[in-house]
This record gives sequence, structure tokens and C-alpha cells, in this order.
Amino acid sequence: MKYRLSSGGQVDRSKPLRFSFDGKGYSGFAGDTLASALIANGVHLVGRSFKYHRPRGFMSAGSDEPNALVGVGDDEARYTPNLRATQVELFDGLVAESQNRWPSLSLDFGGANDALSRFLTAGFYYKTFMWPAAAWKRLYEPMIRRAAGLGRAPTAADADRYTQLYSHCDVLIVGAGPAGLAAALAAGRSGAKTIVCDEQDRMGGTLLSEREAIIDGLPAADWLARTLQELGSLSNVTLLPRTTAFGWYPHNFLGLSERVTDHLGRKEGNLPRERMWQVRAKEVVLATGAIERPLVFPDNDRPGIMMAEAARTYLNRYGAVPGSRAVVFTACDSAYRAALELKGAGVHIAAIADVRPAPEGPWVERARAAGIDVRPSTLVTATHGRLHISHADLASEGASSSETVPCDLLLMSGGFTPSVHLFSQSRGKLGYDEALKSYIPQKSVENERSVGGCRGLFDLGASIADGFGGGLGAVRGAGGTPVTEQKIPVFVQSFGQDGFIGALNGKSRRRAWVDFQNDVTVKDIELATREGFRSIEHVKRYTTTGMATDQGKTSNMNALGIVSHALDLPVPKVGLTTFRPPYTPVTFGSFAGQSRGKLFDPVRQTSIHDWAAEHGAVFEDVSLWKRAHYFPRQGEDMHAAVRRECAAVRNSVGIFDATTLGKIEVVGKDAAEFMNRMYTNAWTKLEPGRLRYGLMLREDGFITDDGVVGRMATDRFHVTTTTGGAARVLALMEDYLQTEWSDLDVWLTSTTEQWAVIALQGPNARKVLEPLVEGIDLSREAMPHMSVREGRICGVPTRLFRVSFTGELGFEINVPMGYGRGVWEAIYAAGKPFDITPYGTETMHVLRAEKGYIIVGQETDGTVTPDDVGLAWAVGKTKKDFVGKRSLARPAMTRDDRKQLVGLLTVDPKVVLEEGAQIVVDPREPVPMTMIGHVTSSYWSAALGRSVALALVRGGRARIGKRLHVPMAAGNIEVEVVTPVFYDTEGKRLDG
Amino acid sequence: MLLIKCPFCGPRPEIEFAYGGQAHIERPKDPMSLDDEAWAEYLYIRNNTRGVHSERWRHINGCARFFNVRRDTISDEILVTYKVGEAPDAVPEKDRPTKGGAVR
Amino acid sequence: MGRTAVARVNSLAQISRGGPEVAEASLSVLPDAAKFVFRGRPSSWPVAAEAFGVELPQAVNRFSVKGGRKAYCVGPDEWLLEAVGEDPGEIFHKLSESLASHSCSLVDVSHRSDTFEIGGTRSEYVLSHGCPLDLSEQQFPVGMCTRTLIGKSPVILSRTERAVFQIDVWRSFSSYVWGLLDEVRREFPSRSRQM
Amino acid sequence: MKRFSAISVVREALRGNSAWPRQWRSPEPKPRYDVVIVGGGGHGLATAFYLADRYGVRNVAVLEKGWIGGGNTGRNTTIIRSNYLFDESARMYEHALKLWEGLSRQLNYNVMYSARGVLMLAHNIHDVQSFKRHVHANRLNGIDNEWLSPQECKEYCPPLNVGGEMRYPILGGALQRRGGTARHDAVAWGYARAADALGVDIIENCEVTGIRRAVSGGVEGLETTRGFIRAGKVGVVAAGNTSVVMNMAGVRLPLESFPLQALVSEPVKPAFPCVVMSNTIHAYISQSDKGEMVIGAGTDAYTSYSQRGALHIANHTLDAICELAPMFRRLRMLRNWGGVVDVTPDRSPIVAKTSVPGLYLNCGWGTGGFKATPGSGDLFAFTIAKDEAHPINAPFTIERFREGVMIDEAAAAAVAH
Ligand SMILES: Cc1cc2nc3c(=O)[nH]c(=O)nc-3n(C[C@H](O)[C@H](O)[C@H](O)COP(=O)(O)OP(=O)(O)OC[C@H]3O[C@@H](n4cnc5c(N)ncnc54)[C@H](O)[C@@H]3O)c2cc1C
Ligand SMILES: NC(=O)c1ccc[n+]([C@@H]2O[C@H](COP(=O)([O-])OP(=O)(O)OC[C@H]3O[C@@H](n4cnc5c(N)ncnc54)[C@H](O)[C@@H]3O)[C@@H](O)[C@H]2O)c1
Ligand SMILES: Cc1cc2nc3c(=O)[nH]c(=O)nc-3n(C[C@H](O)[C@H](O)[C@H](O)COP(=O)(O)O)c2cc1C
Ligand SMILES: [Zn+2]
Repeated sequence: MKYRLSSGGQVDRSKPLRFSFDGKGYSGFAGDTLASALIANGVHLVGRSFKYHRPRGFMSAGSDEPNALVGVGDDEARYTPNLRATQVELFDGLVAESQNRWPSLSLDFGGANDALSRFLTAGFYYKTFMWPAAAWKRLYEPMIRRAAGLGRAPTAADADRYTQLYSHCDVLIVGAGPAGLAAALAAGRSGAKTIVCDEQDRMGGTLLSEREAIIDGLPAADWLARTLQELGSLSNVTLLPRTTAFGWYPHNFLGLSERVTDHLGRKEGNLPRERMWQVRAKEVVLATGAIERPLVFPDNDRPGIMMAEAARTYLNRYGAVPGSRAVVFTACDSAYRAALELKGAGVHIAAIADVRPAPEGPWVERARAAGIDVRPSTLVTATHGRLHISHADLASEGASSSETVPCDLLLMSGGFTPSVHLFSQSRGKLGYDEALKSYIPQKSVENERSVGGCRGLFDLGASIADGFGGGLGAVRGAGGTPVTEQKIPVFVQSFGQDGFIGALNGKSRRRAWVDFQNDVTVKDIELATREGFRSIEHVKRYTTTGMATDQGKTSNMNALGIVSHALDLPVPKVGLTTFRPPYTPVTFGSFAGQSRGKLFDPVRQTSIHDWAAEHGAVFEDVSLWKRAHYFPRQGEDMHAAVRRECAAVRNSVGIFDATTLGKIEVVGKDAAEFMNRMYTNAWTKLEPGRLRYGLMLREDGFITDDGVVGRMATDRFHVTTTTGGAARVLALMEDYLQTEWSDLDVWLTSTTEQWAVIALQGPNARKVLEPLVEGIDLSREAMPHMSVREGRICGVPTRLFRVSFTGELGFEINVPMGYGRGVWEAIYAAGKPFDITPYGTETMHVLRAEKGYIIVGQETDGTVTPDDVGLAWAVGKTKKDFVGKRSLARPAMTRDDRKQLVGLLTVDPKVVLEEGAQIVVDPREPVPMTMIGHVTSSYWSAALGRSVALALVRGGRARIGKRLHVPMAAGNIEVEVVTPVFYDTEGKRLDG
Repeated sequence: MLLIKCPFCGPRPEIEFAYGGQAHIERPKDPMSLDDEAWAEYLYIRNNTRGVHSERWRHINGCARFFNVRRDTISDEILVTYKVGEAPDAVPEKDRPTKGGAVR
Repeated sequence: MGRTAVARVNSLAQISRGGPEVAEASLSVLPDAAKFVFRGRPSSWPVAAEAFGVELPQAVNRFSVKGGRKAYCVGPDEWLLEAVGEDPGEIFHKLSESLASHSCSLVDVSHRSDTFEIGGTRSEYVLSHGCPLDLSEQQFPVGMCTRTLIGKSPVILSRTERAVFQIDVWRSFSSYVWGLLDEVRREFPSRSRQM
Repeated sequence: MKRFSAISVVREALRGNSAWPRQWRSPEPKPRYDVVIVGGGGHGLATAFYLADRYGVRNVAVLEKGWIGGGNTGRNTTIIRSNYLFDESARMYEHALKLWEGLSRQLNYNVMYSARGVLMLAHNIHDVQSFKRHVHANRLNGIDNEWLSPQECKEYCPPLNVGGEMRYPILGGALQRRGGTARHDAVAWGYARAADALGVDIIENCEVTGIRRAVSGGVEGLETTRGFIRAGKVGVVAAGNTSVVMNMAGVRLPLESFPLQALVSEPVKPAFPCVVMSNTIHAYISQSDKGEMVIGAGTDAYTSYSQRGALHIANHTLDAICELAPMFRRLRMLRNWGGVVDVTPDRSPIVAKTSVPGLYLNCGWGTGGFKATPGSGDLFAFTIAKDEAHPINAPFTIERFREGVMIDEAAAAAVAH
């Protein structure tokens, strides 16, 4: 194998793996990435750029890769687009494909865009596609959209699991290069609870491709192994490889994304695909290293042009050789090391073109000594080759002629950009370092410190010392006792700090790429500044530089350099765009975690739920609850079922699960006073053993909740609320109690789930109930409407309400929740002779509408006062104050043209109005029509043999007896306005 | 997710709490005596401070108590937390942050 | 009337049956208990403690145990009193009498919640999928209890042993919380339970 | 202003694109303007444009503390629709929607208004009732909005999961076909360029630090980081920072500023054809013309000016997205950011005169004002130019809170954006 060394690196040559790329089979080794394996197979063309569909190869060997994006997976339920080949770990049977090309990677018709590139400059679409007007929607927009995107979204639901957990530590160390590992040693040995994460499959960072360094007397690789072993043996240290710290959120809270199974290929066991760690760290040590910067020169984007450090990584870590004849183009020393190491592996180094006028120092000398042609002040002015670089033109700076040098590899290095992403997300202050041509961390805002490469320390010894010191500092910051400082001796040839940002050879007519993925060239950025986009944020948005999937890891500093030059402003004056999470893209699945399907939200069920399910109930969602909506029998639709259920209640007896109603026990000697203040009603005179309908307003005077309240004792109220309102009402009560009226002796306890509530309604209700009850006289005289008694039913305790939401004789039987189903079944059995019928919320709604009882949330919508819905009687007129009272006195709340609750009867009794339908006076008025109200509830009433509806109508009460209109798409419906009680207007049936 | 120091339970994650809006807006003792303007002020007008903001939080999924917090709305840094009815100055010096980050 | 009372059904009866056995984090339903929320002015606290027979911890988020009875302090003036296997009516009656002249509130919540236990070497790890608290022994020692969240559900979590936590959860949320922890522990090898 | 056209694009390209002029100038502030607009977001820039274009006021400056469009205009999920419930809001947003439809040509700037349809999903019976109420009210107001069955929702938007296995199954949806999205940045730039061409001075990096009032009480001018600027009238359009600016004039407001987050996925080939909103499970999603899924999250619980938010908010948004479209679980979040939205008690905006003569206010658009940009600009320009509200914005006063005349779309339907 020409491009694979026979030894060296961390791949396991005894474990060959088969994989395919674009349908063609290849082989690699365990330990390879898809990128290193392809390189070892001599494949460099891996993708197409976003806009111009330029052929692209590997630029880097890490998560900063802008070009080599692939789709991975042969199973649609596990297909993932846009993965960086440099991060995809090889496994046997891996299937990958290139993206954004048609019909094939080597012959891509989209490449035609490249020829049109001068018309497709930054922001061109804002200037065109406007004529003729209709063409935008039909022609241009579809065209633009078809061209969008890189990979394709999977079309099948994801088959994998994701989990999410919280974690807490003293010290979180992000990055396990030499600096991070040294910090980990310091923190770990000090006994601090430490988490170390690194986004790569192996820990070690730059040490993984280090050949020469001696650390603590050991070759770097051995020191690394020993260090990892020591850390692994400490119970207070958690090592998380394949784990990216993707976001920093306020108060030292970081999100980490661990990739658990992708590298395993075939699924075994039940491990989640990814695990999101949400870590609260007392102290954070950032040891995220630095990213090598490309050089921006003409034609710098061909396959075969890559970062010098990436080439070293392929060579040293994977034994993969990225070419046979290389030109090196650099602005700093480290590329010399790359050149030397590649040469050592048999790669011919055609030349080192160094932009610096007089490069010198040990690395330059070593290169010269090795016989490499080192050319100072030399630029690459063009490159050639259609799908792979074949030549590079080299010219001395300022010279008019150039020399064309054949090569299949061009290495570039513009210096290093510290990875300050997380530091900046933490809102730490950055400062520009002129020597490094980079921003580095200055002042921390959170409990954080940056160490090593990510704060511009590019010397291994210094990084290790810095890391160790940072680890100790973090231990101290977290309140621990650090071990003593330790010197870790390091022998390595260090580098200078040179670097370059901006465009080289800016005069060239050829294009030079800045943001490789988004096809942003120097010309685009210059055009943007010419057109007045001078803030770096505007440049970013106009050109899209830095907005690709790599978020500008390799491009942002160069863009900055170009803008600085174009505007003649110093770099720090140009500023930086904002670093945002995630550091590298994180799957939606990770953010969702376990929260899916049944676990998306709790499914709250009553203790009677299963009975209802067994009896064929159809359920509806009401807040988190499942409620039985209706109980269809064989062949019935909802309407038929509801008709039958309604008739059963009106004629005999029905049974209904009202358990979901919120319940609050209000206890204490000031309970009545508290109720007086919270509800519109007056409570002082309500006797123990009696019930009252309670109405609650928000402080702004609008109805927020209602419910029946029982006075169990002078100092004890059993309050009920709407199903959806339970939590809100309790919170509101607690708010007033704790923060306004803490002098009141009253306490609140939620009892929603203490009580199952069985509503038994209908003329035969008493007869069904009587035999089951002990210790309560159910007779009309002993237990009138709106009273409550305590006793036992079926041998268990009950709070028995005599109350009706149907207009029939009714009881609501509260029993401790665990007995709910048992009592329900007993009542059901006792009701058999009366043909007792279970009914659902739909029937409940019809029955109450026939009686004109409101439902908060249906008749009200947050803009409705008690008087609007005819509940002025529930407002205690003599009370000095209650929540919402003052608001009711505001001018708009007392106007008589407010919308008021009325009944509507369609002139044609068979027509059932649609809920939400709008009401007008004049159906012939042209659109926009004057709407004076809307239908809030509308049903077929079996009892009345006609439809009935409730509505809110402007000045409605004054319109009673008049005709109004409901214009529907299919025609107008005429209605008569009536009082909102349709059935048993005198309320005689309440007594059975 | 903020780390909020409940005066009763100590530092706890934000999701255990419910935000309660601007602090120290007392409900008028006799609302009916207020004119519309003054009542609207109570109901709706808020400082919406850019900077150090006094606000209420309730440890709803914890001890269930309301308490007050001073938070910098630019940095989200919490300067101090204190019980209802207490003045923030009554908070012992040792509980104050010495540098950025949450109170711990 | 002489009929036997209907039986109490635990909300976890169904979901807890026949699930997998996971040694690292086992889940088991605890017996029904009588439970009460007690809140009141300080003068009533010792009275309640005396009547209930268990000291009411004054430190928020601690519980005390005596025999089958427990008192969890879940707020500065709020305790959850628990008596495993006892009749709520009797206890309520007895406590109410003792507290009659005191300013306080006693509410029977015996049926509001059910309780289950998670135990095993990875119980802390499994719980931290959903519970945002630091559950290390330093921060959450044996004897600690608190209201908190597990996923989207409020619970009262307490640590009874180094590797054992109890979760008191409102009935309608119990299958969600159980299901969440069960979903998480799927990553450990499991044996199906012998029925 | 050099007109943009297919011809000019070709001509300039052939000349190496070297002669494109600045899209807007960068003038030094003049000592005095007839009208100064505080806030260079979409609303502020549109106001300036319409002042000059429709109402003949050309001595206008827009002061922007940072870069234009850098506020919520540049960080929103760009959902545009007009199917609001109440007459007042429906009129307001429909006025804007009509302007959107011709905006690119009016501004000679392609704002990429894409009428891809906005589908609002119902997940429970209450949603169904509420959305049907909208459909009926909209029809009588002449606004398109139609009810779709779950199957029709699926046909309109194939990635939707209408299977029964969802925690909150989709029971249907309300579709406004004329609704859609637009390119947020282009809106700011297009207005800036067109306003600039009419003589409006757009002054960036100019923060207003004080509002100077004359003895008479009226506004006299503005203290800024670039010196004092005298102004006949001042229009404040500072979105999340409105309270801060208005405080400078001693005006206190019923506003709170909350973080609101949004995020985008990595770009993929077209996979999501329209805009989908689900208020019940808090998910807002569309695919941009570059291919990212643009996703709106909920607000954080607390007020903040930090332009960021918490991780759990993103979690709760994406769990909802994954419920709606389970194949998107494997897509990846590319970037997540926050804005600062100013929210009124009834979630409706204030576009009105203030108690201070010469001081006008446009704020409170909260989580949903991008869609209103052209309409809001036009109506606010009218209000400033004529010193009285246009009938469409007349209901959107500050006084409504005192009187109790709320325009509470949120309470009525829990709808935002
Ligand atoms: C994440 C997110 C998603 C959203 N999604 C949608 C959506 O889908 N649909 C929709 O219709 N709406 C949406 N919105 C709301 C919408 O973005 C806003 O309502 C709208 O953009 C407001 O525009 P504006 O011009 O008023 O404000 P902005 O664009 O914020 O402009 C205000 C400007 O005032 C400047 N300013 C502030 N103070 C000063 C000062 N002292 N001196 C000078 N200048 C100052 C600011 O810098 C800013 O540029 C969303 C908002 C956010 C944050
Ligand atoms: N001029 C030069 O030649 C030059 C420049 C830069 C660095 N270096 C060398 O780099 C070393 C510096 O060591 P170091 O430890 O600071 O850096 P490093 O690059 O060795 O390690 C950084 C590690 O952080 C990881 N990482 C980065 N961001 C992450 C994130 N968000 N989440 C998880 N992991 C993340 C990376 O995968 C990497 O393993 C020294 O040896 C120095 O000589 C040399
Ligand atoms: C509709 C829309 C689409 C966006 N698409 C991208 C994108 O493709 N890539 C990207 O990096 N950012 C994208 N952004 C986000 C911006 O980069 C940026 O985060 C946002 O404007 C907020 O600014 P800030 O993060 O600089 O504070 C998009 C923003 C919006 C509003
Ligand atoms: Zn607390």
C-alpha cells in the first residue's frame, strides 16, 4: 500500500476493516478515521463545496474540517448527514457517501456554478430574482432552494436512543491534550472530583502525533500512556473521551455531548447512541488547544491542499501518507517539522515556501540540513489540477514570474488560533495578541481558567506547566487542598510564535478561499466592505463567512485580517463575531434525551383510567391528563355515543370520572378570610357542611378559574379548581399568602391526587348510592343541594358532595385515590338495575351547556369578567377587597357594550353551529365584516331535540329576543338570541 | 441553567424554581382608594432594569418558599438572595460573591 | 352493612410487575402508608412531634425515622409525616385532637402519592438522568430528603442508605418517573424477572 | 442609489464587481433632524423609510447603538403570518402582510419573502376550538386561514408525525397559505438602502444615552455616544431595550424583557416545505433557503438583557421538534443564540404617542414582531408625521392598560410568534 506505512501510528494493522465510500469498497484498520483510511487508499476527492461545487479534499484531521463532509449509514433509520470524515471512526461495514453532487462526485453538474461565480458573489441574490414578480415564487425560489443544503436529512424515524444526565464536579477539564492532562493530574491527585472530556476518540491531543518530545523522562507516547493509566486509577476522576464540551451556560454550567456507540458500527446491547452530560462545575479548566490556520492564497482549495499539522497527524497517528511529492507553504515554524517528518516517511519535499522574509531558527536549520529547498519571501500564486492538485506556482514576493512545481500535496500553515470558543461563551473578555495574530483569554467572568494552547502557549513544556498550575488553581478555587506544585521536565524543540492572517497575494485575479465550505473568497469579503458592510457582523452575514458547519474555526481570523486590511482598521477595532454554542454540531436527539413518546411529558391518569380504557373509552388530552372523552359502543360515532350518554343522565343515571379536577385543602383559623380575599364570593357565612360555587379572578379582573368549594369545618375548606388550573391556582394562592398576607393563619395543601372523584348524576343517582353509603343520610331534607357530608362508602371514607354540573340530581363522591376504581366498580354494579351509563367529558359539556353553566377556558378566554358571563351574583358586593376587585372598576370593564354570555338558538333547529363561528348583525355587509361575538359552545341537545349554543355577544343581554347571523363559508345561519339556560330553567330537576 | 441559592435549601438549579417577577411591589392596602393610574402602575409598570434587578423566585420544586434575588440582568450574575421581609443588606457578608459567577 | 371495604390499588402495581431485573439499579414499590402534610406556627411543632411520636427535623430537607414512622421536613414550616402500613383515619384523629388548640394544618394525603425505591451501585447514576441535584453523598447524605424534579415530574427524593433512594411521587406521575428510570437503566444488562 | 437589476448584476460582474457603491452611507450625525428614530432594527429602519417615502419627512436620522439589524431583527425565526384573532391585531398584521407581498420590488432589494404557508398545529380539543375560532374570524376579516385535518396536515407537510404514537397527537391545523418567511437581514438592509437613497442618515455605533427635554416638557434632542443631536420629534423603536431608553425621558412602561432563543441545524437538502408552529408543545420550525432548519424556542423564565438563554430551553424545544418530525433526531444543531424581547402584559404592541410631546413609542412586539415590520414602520411613520395615530394602530396605546382594554391574543389562544 503506497499511502500506508508498514509500521507506526496507533492503527491496529492486525484488524483490517472493510468500508465503502460512494459505493466503492476499501479497507482500513481499526483505529482509523474514515479520513485517514481514505488517505491511506489514495483518495483525496471527498466532497463538493456549497455554492460552486468545487472539488474538495481533506483539509484538516479534526473537528475543524470544512470540506470532507459525508453521509454515513446504510440504514435510513440510522443515516446521518454532514459528518466530518475526519471524525468518523472506522468500523467494519461502514458505508459512507459524498454529498452535494450530481450525478457523481467526480462529475458534478453543479460545478457549472463555478463558471458563473462572478455573477454569484456575496449577496447577489438580494440584488436580483425580482423580475417578473411572479417568477420569484414559481421559478427563482424553488431553484435557490433546490441548490440549498449539503447532505440530505434521513427520511425514516431515528432508531437510536439518547440519554441525558446531570453531573456535578469540583473541576471540569475540557480538552485532554498535554495541558488538560497535566491539569487533570493536579486536580486528580488533589482528590478533587474531576471530569476530563475530550472530543476525540483518544485522549492526548497533540501528544498523539508527537514524535520527539521527552516528558518526565519518557517519550511523549509513554508519558501519555502512564498519565492516562494514573488518571484511570483515580476514583475521583472521570475520563470522557469522544465527548465534546459544546456549550457554556451561565453559572458554570456546561453541556457535554458524548458519542457512545457510533464508532461501534453494528448495534449491540442497549447503550444510548449519545449521552448528554449537563455538568455544573465549581471550577472549569479549559485546555482546548489551538487550531491551525489555513493560508489564503489563490486556488487554495484543491484536493491535496491540507494543513501541515493534519498531514503530521495522518502520518504519525494513522501511518497514512497524504501524498508523495509535497510543497509546503507556511508563515511559521511548525510546518518545517511537518516537512521533516514527512520527508522521513519518504515524501519528497519539493520546496518550503515561507512568507517570512528571513525565516531562521532551529527548525529552519534542520530543514536546510535535511536538504529541503527553503525559499524565504515566497508565495504560492496559483495551483493546478482538476480533481487533485498537480502543480503549484511559486513566486518570490513581488516577482512577476513564477515557477511551476509539480506536487500531489500542498501543506499550508498560517500559525495557530487558540480555541477560545468556550471561554468566550462564558462571557470572558478576549484580547488581541499582535504577535500571535490571535485573540486570547484575558479576564474570566465565571469560575474558569484557560491553560496551554488555548491561551496562546504553544510550547509543550510551558503548556504542561500551565496545565498543572491551572489544575491546582482550580482545586483551590473549588475549596479543596491542592497537592504541591510539581515540575514536569519536558525536552522538545520549541517553535516561534509567527503567524499570518488575511489574504496573501491579494492582487491576484484568481480566487482565494477564506471560508471553504461556504465558498467565501477574498473578493466576496472585499465586495462586502465596498458595499458598506463594515461591521464584522455585517460582513459575516452578507458573505456568510463563518456561518458554515465549522462555524469559522479555520476562517474567522483570516476574514478578520482581510476586513482589517480593506478598511484600514487595526484588527481589534474590527472586533469579533459572537461565539455561540455548540462548539461542534450536536444532534437534536441529544438535546431531546429521554424525552420522547410516552416520556415526552408525563401521562397523568386517574385511578379509574384503566376501567375506562377497558370499557372502550376514547380519551382526550387535558393539560397532562388523559380524560375519557366518550364511551362509544359498537358502531357508534362520537355523536351517537354522546346522545346516548346524555339521555342516560337525563333519564336515569350516569357515572363520570371527575378525578382530574384540582383540589386544594385550605386550613387554618383564617381560612375563611383568606378565601374571601382570593375568591370573588363571600365565604364568612358559609356553614360547615355546605358547598358554594367559587369564582377566581386574576388581579387584572379577568376570570382565571372556578370550582365548587366545600366548607368541611370552620377552619377547613375543600377547594376544587379546573383540571388545567390546579397548579396555577395553588401557585397564585401561595403567592398572596406568602408575600402579602403572611400574617394569616392558613395553610394550603394540594389534594388533587388524594381524592378520586366520581360524579353520579341523574334522577336515579340517590337510589344507586344509598345502599353503598354508611353514616350519611342522603335524603333531600338531610342533604340538600350544595351540601357535603363525611362518612363511608363501600367501607372507605368519603367526602360526599351533593352537587350538580348537569342540572340533574347529582353527587360527587370523593374517595381516597387508591380506592377510586373499587368504589367506581361498586357503584357501577349497584347502578346496573338503572342501566347506569358511564359518560365522558363531551357529554358533561353538553349537559352543562344545556344548563348554561360556563367552562373556564371555553366561555372565557382571559378577557372575560364575571359580569360578562352572567356571574355577577357570585361577586361579593359588600366585600371591601378581593383579588381583581379594583380592576373591575376600570372604565373598560364596566362598559355595557362588552361581550356578554347569551344563548343562541338556530332558527333551523337541526343546524348545529360551529364553535368559534363569528356573529354579525348584518350578513350582507362586505368583508371585513363587523363581528359582534362568537359561539363559545355548541351542541346537539338530545333532551331538547334541537341544537343549542352559548355565545359571547357584544351587548348581548340587550339583544335577547333579537335575531343575529352567523355567516359561514357555506352560507349564512340565522340565530335567535336567548337567555343562556335551555333546559329546566327553574332548576327543579336538581332535586331529583 | 442558573444556580440559585435558596435561603432555605442552599444552591439549587434553576428548573426547581419559578420566577416571580420584580420584587418589592407591595399590593396596595386599599386598592379601591387608588385611581386608575395608580392601580395600573401596580398591575403593570415594571422597572425592567438593565443591571441589578431585585426579583422574586419561588423554590416551587423544593421548599416551596418565595424569596428575593438580586441579579445583574446583563451578566445574569446573582449578587445576593434573601428571604421575604428581609432587607438585602441584612445578608451576611460571607455570603456575598467575591468574583463573578453564582453565589455558592 | 357488613360488606368488606374495597381494596386500595397502588398506582405502580401494573408497571412494576414483570419488568427486567437490573442489579445495578433495581426498582421496587414500597408498601402503602398513611401520609399527612403538617404545617403550622412554631408553637404547634413540638405538639405534633409528640403526638406523632417522631421528632420533626427542624432543618429543611432532613427526615427522621422511628419504627415505621417518618417525618420529612420539606419546607421551613412543612412536614410530610408517614406511617407505613397504618390506618390514616386513626392517626389523623389522634393528631387532630392533640393539635386542636394550635394554629396549624393537618391534611391527609395518604393516597396522593406512592413510593418506590431505587437501589444498587448505579442508583445515583440512573437518578441523575432527570434529577438535577448533586446526589453525591457529601451533598445528599443519608437522612436527606427534598422536593425536586425527576425529568418533568416533581417528587420527594430521600436517601435511606448509601445506595438506596426513595421516591415519593404523586400517583399520576408515578408511572412516568418509573418509566423514565427504567428507560435509563436499559443500558445495563438485565435478566428478565422470574414470574 | 444604483438600482439592482439583472442587467446591473451582469454588467457589474463583467467589470469584476468593483463598482458597486455602498448600500447606505455612513454619515456623521447632523446637529439637527426633524425626526430621529432610536433603534436601527427592521421597525426603526422601516419607519424612516416610510417617513421619507410616504409622508415626505426626509430630514431623518436612525441612530443605532451597534450595527443595523443586530437586534431581534437579525436573530428571529422570521415567521410571517396575519391570521390573528382580534380585529385590531388582524388589521395590523394584515396591513403588514400586504406590504410584504410587494416589498422586494418596492425596496428594489430581494428580501426573499417566501409564502410557503404557516401551519399551526392543534394537539387537543381546546386548540381545535381556538384555531377554528381564528379561522372563522379571519374569514370575515378577509384573511386567508383554513382548517386542515391531520391527513391534510401530513400531505401539506410530509415530515410531520401524525401517527398515533405521539404524546400529543396532531388533531389538525390552521393553515395560512400566504404566510411564510423572509430573509431577516435583507429586510434591515433593504430598508436601510432605500431610506438612505431618500436622504435618511443611518448612523451606526451611536448609542442614545439620554433624552433631553425642554422646559415645556417636550423632547429637545438626544444625548448620544456621538454627541448631542437635536430633534424635532423622536421615535423610540428599541425593542428589548425600550424600557432603558424610555427611562431616559422619565417614562415608565408596562414592559418586561425576556431572553428568547432560536437555533439552526446544519444545512440539508430541502426536507421541510413550510412553516410549522405548535404552541402546545412549543415548537416552531421552517427550513431556510440555505437549508438549515430554523427553530424557535421558548422564552426563559426571567428577565435578562444577556442575549442568551439556558440549555434546558433548547432541550425542551428540540424534544418537541423530534416528536413532530422523528427523522430529524439525527440532524444536528449548528448554532443557538438568544435575543431580548420586550413583552407587554397583553402580548400586543404599543405603537403610539407618549405623554411627552414629540416623543413616540413603538415597542412590545415581544416574540412576534418581525412579521409586522413593514406595517409597523408605515403606521409609526404616519403617527410621527401626523402627530396622531393611524386608525389601524389607534387601539395600540399605552393607556389601554390603565383602562383595561386588553388585546390579549396570547390569553385567547396561547399563540406567540
Ligand atoms: C429568537 C427570536 C425569534 C423570533 N421569532 C419571530 C418570528 O418567527 N416571527 C416574528 O414575527 N417575530 C419573531 N421575533 C420577534 C421579532 O424579532 C421582533 O419583534 C422584531 O424583530 C423587532 O424588531 P425591532 O426593529 O423593533 O427590534 P430590533 O431589531 O431589536 O431593533 C431595535 C434596535 O434598537 C437598538 N437600540 C437599543 N437601544 C438603543 C440605544 N440606546 N441607542 C441606539 N440604538 C438602540 C438595538 O441595538 C436594536 O438594533 C423573534 C424574536 C426572537 C428574539
Ligand atoms: N506553534 C505550534 O507549533 C503549536 C501551536 C499550538 C499548539 N502546539 C502544541 O499544542 C500543545 C498545547 O497543548 P494543549 O493541551 O493546550 O492542546 P492540544 O491541542 O494538545 O489539546 C487540546 C485538546 O482539546 C480537545 N478539545 C478542544 N475543544 C474541545 C471541546 N470543546 N470539547 C472537548 N474537547 C475539546 C481537542 O480534541 C484536543 O485533544 C503543546 O504541545 C504545544 O506545543 C504547538
Ligand atoms: C433565520 C436565521 C438563519 C440563520 N442561519 C445561520 C446559519 O446558517 N449559520 C450560522 O452560523 N448562523 C445562522 N444564523 C445565526 C446567526 O449566526 C446569529 O447567531 C444570529 O444572527 C444572532 O447573532 P449573534 O449570535 O451574533 O448574537 C441564523 C440566524 C437566523 C435569524
Ligand atoms: Zn428552598
